[in-house]
Amino acid sequence: MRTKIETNNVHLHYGDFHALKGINMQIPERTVTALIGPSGCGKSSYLRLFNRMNDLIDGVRIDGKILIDNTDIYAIPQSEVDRLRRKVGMVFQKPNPFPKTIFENVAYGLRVNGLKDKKLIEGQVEKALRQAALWEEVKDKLKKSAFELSGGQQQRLCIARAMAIEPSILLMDEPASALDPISTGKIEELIYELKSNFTIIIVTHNMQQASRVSDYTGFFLLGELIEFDETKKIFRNPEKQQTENYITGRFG
Amino acid sequence: MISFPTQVDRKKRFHQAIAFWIARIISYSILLILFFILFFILKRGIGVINWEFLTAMPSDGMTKGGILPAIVGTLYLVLMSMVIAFPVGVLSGIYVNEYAKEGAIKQFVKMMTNNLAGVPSIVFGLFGMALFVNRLGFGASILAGSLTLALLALPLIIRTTEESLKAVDDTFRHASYALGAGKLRTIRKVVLPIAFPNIITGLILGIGRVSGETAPILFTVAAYFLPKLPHSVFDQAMALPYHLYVISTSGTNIQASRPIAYGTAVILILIVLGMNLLANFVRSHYSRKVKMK
Amino acid sequence: MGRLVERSAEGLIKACGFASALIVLLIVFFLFKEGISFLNSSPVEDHYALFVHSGNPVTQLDEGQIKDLFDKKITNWNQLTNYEYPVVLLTAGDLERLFTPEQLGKNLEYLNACVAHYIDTVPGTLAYFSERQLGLSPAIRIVPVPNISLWKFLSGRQWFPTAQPAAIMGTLPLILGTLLVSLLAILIALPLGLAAAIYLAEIADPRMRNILKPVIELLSGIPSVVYGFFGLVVIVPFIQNLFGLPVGETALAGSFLLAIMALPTIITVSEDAIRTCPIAVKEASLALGASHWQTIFRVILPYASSGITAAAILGIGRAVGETMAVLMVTGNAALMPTSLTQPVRTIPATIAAELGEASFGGLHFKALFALGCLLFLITLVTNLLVERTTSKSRKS
Amino acid sequence: MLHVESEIQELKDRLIAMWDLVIKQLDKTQQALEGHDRDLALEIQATERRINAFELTIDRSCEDFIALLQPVASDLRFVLTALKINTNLERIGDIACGISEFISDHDTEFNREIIKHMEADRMLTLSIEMVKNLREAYLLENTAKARTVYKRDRMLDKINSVASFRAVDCLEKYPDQKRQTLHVLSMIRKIERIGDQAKNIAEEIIFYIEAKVIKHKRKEKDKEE
Repeated sequence: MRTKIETNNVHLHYGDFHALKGINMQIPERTVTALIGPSGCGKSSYLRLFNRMNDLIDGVRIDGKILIDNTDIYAIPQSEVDRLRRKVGMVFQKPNPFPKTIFENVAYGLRVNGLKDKKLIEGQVEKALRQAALWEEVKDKLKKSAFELSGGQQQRLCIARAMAIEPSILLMDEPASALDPISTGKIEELIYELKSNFTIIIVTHNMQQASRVSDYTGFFLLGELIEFDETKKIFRNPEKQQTENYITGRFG
Repeated sequence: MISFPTQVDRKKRFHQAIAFWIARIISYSILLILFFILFFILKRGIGVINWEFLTAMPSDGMTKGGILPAIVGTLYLVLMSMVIAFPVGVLSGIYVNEYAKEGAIKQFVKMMTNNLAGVPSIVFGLFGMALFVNRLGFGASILAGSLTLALLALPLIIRTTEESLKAVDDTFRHASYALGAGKLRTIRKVVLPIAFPNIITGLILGIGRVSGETAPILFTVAAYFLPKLPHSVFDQAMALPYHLYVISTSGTNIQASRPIAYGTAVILILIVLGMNLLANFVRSHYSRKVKMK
Repeated sequence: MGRLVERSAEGLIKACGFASALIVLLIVFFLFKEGISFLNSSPVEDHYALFVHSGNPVTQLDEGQIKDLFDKKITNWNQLTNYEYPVVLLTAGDLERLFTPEQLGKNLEYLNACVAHYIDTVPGTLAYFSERQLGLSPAIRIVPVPNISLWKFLSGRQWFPTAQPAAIMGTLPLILGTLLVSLLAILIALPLGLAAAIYLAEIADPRMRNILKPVIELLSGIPSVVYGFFGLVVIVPFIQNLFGLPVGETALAGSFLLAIMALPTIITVSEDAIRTCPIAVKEASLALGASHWQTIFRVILPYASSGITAAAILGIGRAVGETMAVLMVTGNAALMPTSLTQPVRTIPATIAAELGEASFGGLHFKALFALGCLLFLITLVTNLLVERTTSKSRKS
Repeated sequence: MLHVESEIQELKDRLIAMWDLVIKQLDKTQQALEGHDRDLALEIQATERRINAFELTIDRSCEDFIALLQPVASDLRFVLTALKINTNLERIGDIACGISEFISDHDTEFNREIIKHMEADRMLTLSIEMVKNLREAYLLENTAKARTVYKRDRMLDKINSVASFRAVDCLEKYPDQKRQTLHVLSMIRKIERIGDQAKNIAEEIIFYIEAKVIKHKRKEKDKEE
């Protein structure tokens, strides 16, 4: 399998705080990688490196190399960041639809990136909604406000929104933590379906979720990547004692 | 695969630069206008202010002399209105936040105090004139004016109190109840001390607001020209904002009294500035104290 | 003992809470008591009436016709009815000219007869006298003057509250003047304030914001009379020179000044609204490749729209109620506004300017209270609108 | 199809494949016994290694299923059942292999009379029917079909219980073929164990489908039937 994302000795500082300490990881294409670990371990910060979301925070310093498709994404000029973000979609912890109609939510990424062709946009919106397994539920109310959807539907809408601009990578920051079990199940099913088209990285607090949906799992602790391996290996027989303690709930 | 227009990112950046510069320029212009107002008045008025200006009676048809009666009148009005409004306002705030149960009564009191806050000051003036000046027979007097101004300050104080109390975490209350303290005791010993700095801040801002109000005192206290100090609360009095209004629009010699007008305006600005600074000081002083605990 | 103190303290707190609420009702009661009694009262002073020749077919005269008659704009009755006589006015002031003191009698006891005789001989006479002084006689009759109706009060195009013998109280010019000045002020202030709010909330770096915020707070605290003074010495001459007007006190000056005064409120409320947009929503937009500006314009502003609407309504409400500044710079001519460079008069300015002159309990006094009612209703409506817009946004 | 469902289907398919393999082994054993086909017997023994490997992969799949998907309720019963059926099938495979060893050990053909008298061939047929029925029952989730094995198991038990008496008969009747007789007896003992394994599988299937534990309640159950 081709390597999609590669990080070499990545360090991240927020001011004086050393948030990530020399992370090395190679993520193959079209797989699901789960990042697990206790709160504040740096997994979310790590995820946000891939679409340069950390740029928005003051006092951030990043060392090391992060390669996506063999390009160092921190060596590109500022004007290329938008293009990077088109390639790397993101889904957030809580459903965060825009205060627009369902249709416009999904079309947003297309519009802000300069597409005007109405037919093309309609086609992409439908495709994305179908991919997100939401089309059947919303096809009759595309003009309704996105806030009228349930929490789980809103989150799938956000996934559709991210997919509409056809990224090759999907970053998911605890995408189901604010949802009920049924909606969570649907999101997990969706992730499982999507991996045939996308390289997915998912941050999760929920170890069952990590084991259910992912092919690879990385365990973070205090800004370090303790272990990174196939999910089967991590959950059956982890190398490191810390990993074992964490996933068996003996952490502390 | 969809393909995006090639130049789209450059275009986006260009639009952003333009939009941000417009916002920046507008913001600086607003700031400039506001500063211009302040400096325009301060520059012309600051030279007028001296000991005599502050302590002398007006003379020569208010073109010369000082503004002592106006200062004293405003002082009376502020003090009296606050003495009336502060306890009533704080107690009302306590009622709304601590006592009133959810439901019709609380809704009613809240709605009414909210509406009170939106009533234009001239309507307070009308009301004050109808009730205090005429119905209760106080005549145009410091008492009638203070009562009117108190009504005006009331919603401000109620709201500040309410919000300060709301900011006190419920755990403090529960802890106090758990120790066997009653409701009143809890409010007096636990809730109020924590909320107090904010309430005081509200009081100070209320003073700033009341001292500058003109419309409510037009018909309830203000004397056009009264070169003596008031002796009792039933006397008419001059007041700073009304004085400024009068000498800038209908004095005997408007041009000649301009310096006095500038001076009066500066005094009013300084009062507001002082009250703001004081409020900020109180806020930061107490918040540091609370943090240290 | 302790229980008693506690009980009474709680009673006091409750009493204060209710008292504060009741104050609003009290204000409403007093305003409307005076204001409503104004309606359905006669525009002619109490105990006074208009008399004409009993052959005069005119059925009634309204305030406007009376004013035109007394201003000699109507010179012949045929302009009103089919009665071909020139109008001759007769008031108490004319008595000395027309009659000798002997004719009138020592205590005016023959006044009745004199006037009756005069009217009888001059069929076009319109006389204005006290009903007590002038009893009825076969030759003369009273022309009824219709009472002031709510509709007339709101739609009348003239405001002459002190006109004799009948006051004309049409508030339409005042209402339109108020709306014109306030709406224009918001039209100026809203885009500027919004731009500044966007700058403060999204673009400015924190250091700049820490300077700007207290300054804006300070400026919202400066008394309106100071702004009015500034308007008087700066904006008014500026507008006068700019447009080459005879006087600078115009609607435009009022709008400019109100716009400046409304800016701090609009900036503060809009900035708060903009800040309610969750960071995650903002990030979602950026993560889709949108620029910061696109995010502001397409996501954050729609998110804040109800808050911004509330800011605008609040601003209008404040502007409508603003008294002193407007009073000082708008020229206060109670005319139907036709252009921006014309003096106008707003409702609060009318109250402020005229209440001092109105006699207590008189018609004019009551009319000003009716204006107060109007003002109160306008602010009530804006308050309700603000509450509705903000509660709607909270729901979503 | 849900992720977990597709995993279940996959596991099920594997288990059925294992089942088919075991049935094939049993069929071959029957053939080898009838025709005394020593080559076939050797082939059976060779295939046994495949079954063992098969068992390991299914075991591993079950472990993965539990570790990664944390199944509950019917999913959990499914995987636990699969794990046990897997073991039972492997044992049945072992037994088939054991029987085939008796065949390959003998240069000469078995005496038909002895086999007939001791009903070894009938037993083998019965046991193959049991395993086949169970496969059906599992595939169609049909507990009635699964329950048919109890009757056959009782028949096996009956044959088994009289087998030693019949062996004595045969020993007396064919004194020169004592070794053969003893081997047939051993075969019968082994086939009886196929019945036991089949019965276990039936219990697992019923547990999986009806969520009822019927183990160790056999006595009452039997009476009911």
